[in-house]
Amino acid sequence: MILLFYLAGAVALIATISVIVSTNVVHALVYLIISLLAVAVIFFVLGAPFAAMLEAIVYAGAIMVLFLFVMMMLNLGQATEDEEKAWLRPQLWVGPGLLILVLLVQLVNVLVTQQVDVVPVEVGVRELSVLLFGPWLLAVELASMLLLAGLIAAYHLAKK
Amino acid sequence: MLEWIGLLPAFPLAGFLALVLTRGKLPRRIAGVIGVGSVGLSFALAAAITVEFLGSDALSHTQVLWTWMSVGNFTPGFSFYLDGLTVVMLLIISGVGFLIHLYSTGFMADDPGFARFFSYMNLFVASMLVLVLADNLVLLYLGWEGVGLCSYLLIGFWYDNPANGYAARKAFVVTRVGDTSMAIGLFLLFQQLGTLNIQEILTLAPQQWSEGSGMVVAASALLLGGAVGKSAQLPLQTWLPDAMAGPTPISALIHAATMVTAGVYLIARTHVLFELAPSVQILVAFVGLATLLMAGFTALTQRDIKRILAYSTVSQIGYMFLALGVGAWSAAIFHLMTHAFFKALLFLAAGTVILSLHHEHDIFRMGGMRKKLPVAFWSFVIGSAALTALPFTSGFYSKDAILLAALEQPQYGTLLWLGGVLGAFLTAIYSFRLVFVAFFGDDHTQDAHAHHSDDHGHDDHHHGPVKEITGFVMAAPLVILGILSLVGGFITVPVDSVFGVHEEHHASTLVHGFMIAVPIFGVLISYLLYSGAPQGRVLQQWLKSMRESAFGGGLTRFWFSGWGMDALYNLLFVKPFVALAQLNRKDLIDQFYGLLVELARISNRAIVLTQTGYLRWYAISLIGGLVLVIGIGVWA
Amino acid sequence: MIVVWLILILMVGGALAWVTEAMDSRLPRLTALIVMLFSLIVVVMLCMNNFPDPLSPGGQWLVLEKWSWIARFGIYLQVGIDGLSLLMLLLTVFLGLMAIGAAWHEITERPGFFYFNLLWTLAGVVGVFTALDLFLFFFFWEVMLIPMYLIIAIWGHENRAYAAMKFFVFTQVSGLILLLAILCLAYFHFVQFGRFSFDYFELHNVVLEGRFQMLVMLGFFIGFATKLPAFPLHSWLPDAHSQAPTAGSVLLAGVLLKTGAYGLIRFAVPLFPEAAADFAPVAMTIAVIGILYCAKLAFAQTDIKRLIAYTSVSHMGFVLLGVYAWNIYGLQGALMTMLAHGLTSSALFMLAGGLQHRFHTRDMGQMSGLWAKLPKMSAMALFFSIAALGMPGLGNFIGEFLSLLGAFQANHVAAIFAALGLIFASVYSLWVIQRVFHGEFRVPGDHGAGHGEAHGATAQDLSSSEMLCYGAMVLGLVWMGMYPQTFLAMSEPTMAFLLESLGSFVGSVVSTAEVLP
Amino acid sequence: MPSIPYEHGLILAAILFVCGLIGVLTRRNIVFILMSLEIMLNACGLAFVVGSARWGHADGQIMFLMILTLAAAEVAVGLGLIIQMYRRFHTVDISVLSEMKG
Repeated sequence: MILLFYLAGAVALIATISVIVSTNVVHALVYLIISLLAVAVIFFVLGAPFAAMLEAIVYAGAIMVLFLFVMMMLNLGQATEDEEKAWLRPQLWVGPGLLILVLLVQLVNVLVTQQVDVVPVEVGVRELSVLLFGPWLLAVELASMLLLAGLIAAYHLAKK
Repeated sequence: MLEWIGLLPAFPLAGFLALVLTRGKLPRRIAGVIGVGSVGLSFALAAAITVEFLGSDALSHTQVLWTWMSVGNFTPGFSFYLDGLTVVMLLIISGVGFLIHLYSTGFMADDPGFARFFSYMNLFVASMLVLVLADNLVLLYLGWEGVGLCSYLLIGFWYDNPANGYAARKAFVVTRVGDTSMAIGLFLLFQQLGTLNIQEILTLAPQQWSEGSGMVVAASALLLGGAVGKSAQLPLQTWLPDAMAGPTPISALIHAATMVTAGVYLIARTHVLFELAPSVQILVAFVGLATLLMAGFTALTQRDIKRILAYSTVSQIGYMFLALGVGAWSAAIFHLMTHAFFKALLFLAAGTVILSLHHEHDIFRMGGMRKKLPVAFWSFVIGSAALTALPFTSGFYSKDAILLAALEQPQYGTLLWLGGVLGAFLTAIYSFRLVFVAFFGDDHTQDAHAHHSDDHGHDDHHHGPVKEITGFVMAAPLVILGILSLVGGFITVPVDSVFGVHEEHHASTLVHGFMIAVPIFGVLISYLLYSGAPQGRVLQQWLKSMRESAFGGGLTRFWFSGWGMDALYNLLFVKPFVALAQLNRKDLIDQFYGLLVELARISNRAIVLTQTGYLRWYAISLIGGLVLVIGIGVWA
Repeated sequence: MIVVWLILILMVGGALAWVTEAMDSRLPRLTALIVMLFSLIVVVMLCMNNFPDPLSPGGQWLVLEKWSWIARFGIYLQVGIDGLSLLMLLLTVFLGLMAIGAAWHEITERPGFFYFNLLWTLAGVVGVFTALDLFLFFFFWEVMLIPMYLIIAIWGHENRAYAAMKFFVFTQVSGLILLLAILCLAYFHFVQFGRFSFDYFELHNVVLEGRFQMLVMLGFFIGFATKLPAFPLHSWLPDAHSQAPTAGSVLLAGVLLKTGAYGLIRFAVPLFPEAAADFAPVAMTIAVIGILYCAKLAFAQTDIKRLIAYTSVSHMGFVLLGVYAWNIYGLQGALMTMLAHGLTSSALFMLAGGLQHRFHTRDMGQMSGLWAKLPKMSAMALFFSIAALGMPGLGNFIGEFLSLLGAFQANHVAAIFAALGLIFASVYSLWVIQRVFHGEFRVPGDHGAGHGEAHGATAQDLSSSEMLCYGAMVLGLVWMGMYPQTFLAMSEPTMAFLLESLGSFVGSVVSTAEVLP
Repeated sequence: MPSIPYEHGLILAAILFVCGLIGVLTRRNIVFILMSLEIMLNACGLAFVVGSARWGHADGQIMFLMILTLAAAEVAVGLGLIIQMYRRFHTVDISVLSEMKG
């Protein structure tokens, strides 16, 4: 299991880096799907099968497909790809890269202070549902409102 | 009758309201009847009240109309107080006022602002009556300011000429300086005595203050400030000569007979305070003396018929102040009365001259009017005789009383007396100079007009033939005032009970003789100098050479300008004030706030530079901030 | 309930005016007029009432009501009317009526919203004059600001955005300082008595240390002095006045400035008697500087509305002087000055507005000699200028005289210097008359022959409805000048109570301090 | 079940998050920026699930669900914006949209 965790982690990391350095949108999207699926595996390993399922279905499935459709609508061709290559100059990366390195160091510094091992306990769909529609009901309602708002906004924005 | 005292100012006030509310729509005849009639009613009532009051044994009568305001201990009433002094003032104001109103119906007959003129006149009479009737100083102040307002309105009556407006404003502002001093005096009196009722003040003051104590000196000095402003005495005399811009009946009523003597009335009314402050009282005498001499010298050099009379008014009020200053209260009031008669007469006669000569003011463009304007001529002769105090005219008795009282002043008696006599001598010269230049000699009316002083602002300078304009309404007041100027000296003013003393002055025959001789000598000199008589050729030559010499010319110009007081005040007060006002027109404080705004704007421009519009930049700033905050959290 | 009704009438009336605009553009002004007339009747009826028992403690309150609002923080809907409030209400509704008269023909653009703002401003003012809970007071303080801001910003003249913003920033910043001071007071009530309170009467019991009391008092003072306005916080006023539409100027000068003075009398001094006493010489100095400085500024202006605005500041200096003299003469004088100045300055602004309406300029240099063509208007201008310079027999004199009389008792020097303001007042008042109404007839556009004549000929003198407005104000001023007792008697119990309670309060401080640990 | 070091999961989440951040900061193509945002959101979700596992509690997962919803809504709106932008400017270069500067 541990092996699976590290393996999936490595896949997720490599796929993610590929996303941000890729010049082709569709390639990048495929790498992103791989990264998401890898994370889904990690969820599974961590004892959250429901989350893993949702990650695979909603994230990697629905959302990424949405991306794909939009890419098709935009129909970005070779010109865009050349442009991307021109934009990906190393000197652009230096400043943000350094800053973010500092951030990463800070984050890791914060995170490694506690040495606790996790023994994954599987949380089933049933428990989750009880929680969701129990104490978290208000959050669910809010989420539904958010989705509705997103729906309406997207409809308006994409309209001609 | 006495309880109808409230109606005295009510009649003219009603006249004012009637004329104002109809806004000049009334026919002239009716407007005139309202204007004159209301004052006439006041006079009739005043006469009746006088008869009743003098017939009774009462020393005073108080009539409370209503409580004006009641705040704490401060409860001035709208209440009138009648005693001998009030009675004299009432008769002068309503009587002379009535005559001048009557005269005005003729003088102003062709003026488009006929009704407006009479409305202001009526308001003036009402205010003046309130002034003299008031039983407390606040109500007196109401009348005091009211007459000042009417004076302003009437000086600027012909408003389309900015010069008149300037004169009017000058009159108001300069007297307001005095009024403010008086107001402060009122505050001081109230704070110290807790009342502003005049009679109470007069009773309380001697109990509260010892003679010459600081408070009473301050209070009486402040009141003197008010009196000096209103009565055009040094150092606030500059407004009166300019006030001649108003129609001539105004000059007669307001700037000769009544309003300008309000200062004299005020000091006489509050005489107890001045008696308690001998230093201020002697100051009053010296103010009067200085003013009468200064104005006398100035009058010698004036060319404008009305300005000569104006300076003579200033000078005569100087005599009244001199009288007040030496404690000759009733002499002052007596002179006030006779002066009202003869000065009103002189002004009205001058009005006739001016009107007949198509608004000519310069006496050197008149000449030989003796035959053409007989009524005016005789009026002038009588008036000038009384003004000069020739024997047996009214002015003789009043001025005599003042000079004798001055002589009796223990400390400075001789000095004051000599000054007064010198003033009398000057009076004789300048008043008969006017008579001789304007009415004798050759006719100069057709001389080329190098400049003209025209108080109408009308541009009709085609001089028609000279014809005296005297209807009944204009001649009758002249005749009555002429008679009064002659015999007014035999009237006794019933004021002894008010001042608590009966004044009688005795002097040696030598002094008397001297005082009779001086004016006559003055008239003689004036005759030799100005009538063009051959006997006076030497003197005339001397005067001419004096005028042409550098010193004499400079002195003439200095006197002509009223001793340079106008220029001085201009330099000291007006110019700095205007300059300061113009300098700070934009308001320094506002500019300070403007500076704050500018500072905010500059910092805004600096901060705006960070707002590039690039998403990346914002994200980086965000992360930078995040790193900073975490950094502080982790390592600090 | 009557106070609530009064405020509700105004607010609902305002909303109604806004709504009815859709039907007919003349309906809003009619609605506003009816509402104002109704309010006037209500207030006049209140005036007819006798005070329950002016001599007993608390007896000076004609109306005193209290409902719970936000009880947790000690906030109540507490309103009261005493003589002082009542006179201010009378002034408010009367000038509200005049403002509607001034706006009648002038406002043609979005009239519904205009009258809405007008009535809401008035509602706020009524609230300010009646609120006895400081939180409620501050609420109404803000309610009257925002509609006024809109009135200037939407219907103002050429430089309205600047003026409106300046007005808003000044009043809002000072308002926040006031709020801070109020909260301080409420907090210290919590510290000393264990609960929050905004109750006017309860806050009297709060004891503050000397220096701190001075700070909190200064918070109140700045809040009110900006509104008054006192030197050197006056700089918003000339801009706001010159840019506001006539009705706005009328409300600003006539009513809104008085809220500052009212606040000083009602709150700033009675709540902090010791600090106020210490501060009095400073306040009186400020007043004197304001009187003289702004009189001098007024003289230098060419814009007639700016000139009147500066004279307002100068006159309000007398109010400040009277209040900080803190004796019966000063207080009653301040009150009379407020009432009389409300009428004169409103009338003068209406006249200036009338001039601008007729000649499309406020520059005095461009017109002169109007008396020849507009005699009625000129006569009115003359009357109100004379009133403004403090002619005895008219209301302003009573106010200024009593203020100075009171001030003289408290501080000789200040009173003497302030009295010099009387001279300056005559200088600038007569200057206006001379420049605009006297001299030779000339109006803007008077370049070619005949053109100006035609222009002048088209200018109408005052209509009969305008004369009615001015006539009412003339009568008011004469009434105040000849028989001020009507008004003085109404405010007498309140002022006496304030003075007396202040005395007793100074004594009670000691006892309260002893009780507290 | 063998244990997984809790902080390793979190470090992974942090690295993923930082990768997304680099993408946001350096890319000019708005589509890539949106994808990078998705990466960041996903990393957050991972952190929540790790936390959930660490405490043996389901609340973290519920938070993940919320993030999921948020991501869905965000993507819908964001893609709508991209379409709109492409229609107006015929480019996906974010630098074009720099009108809103001071």
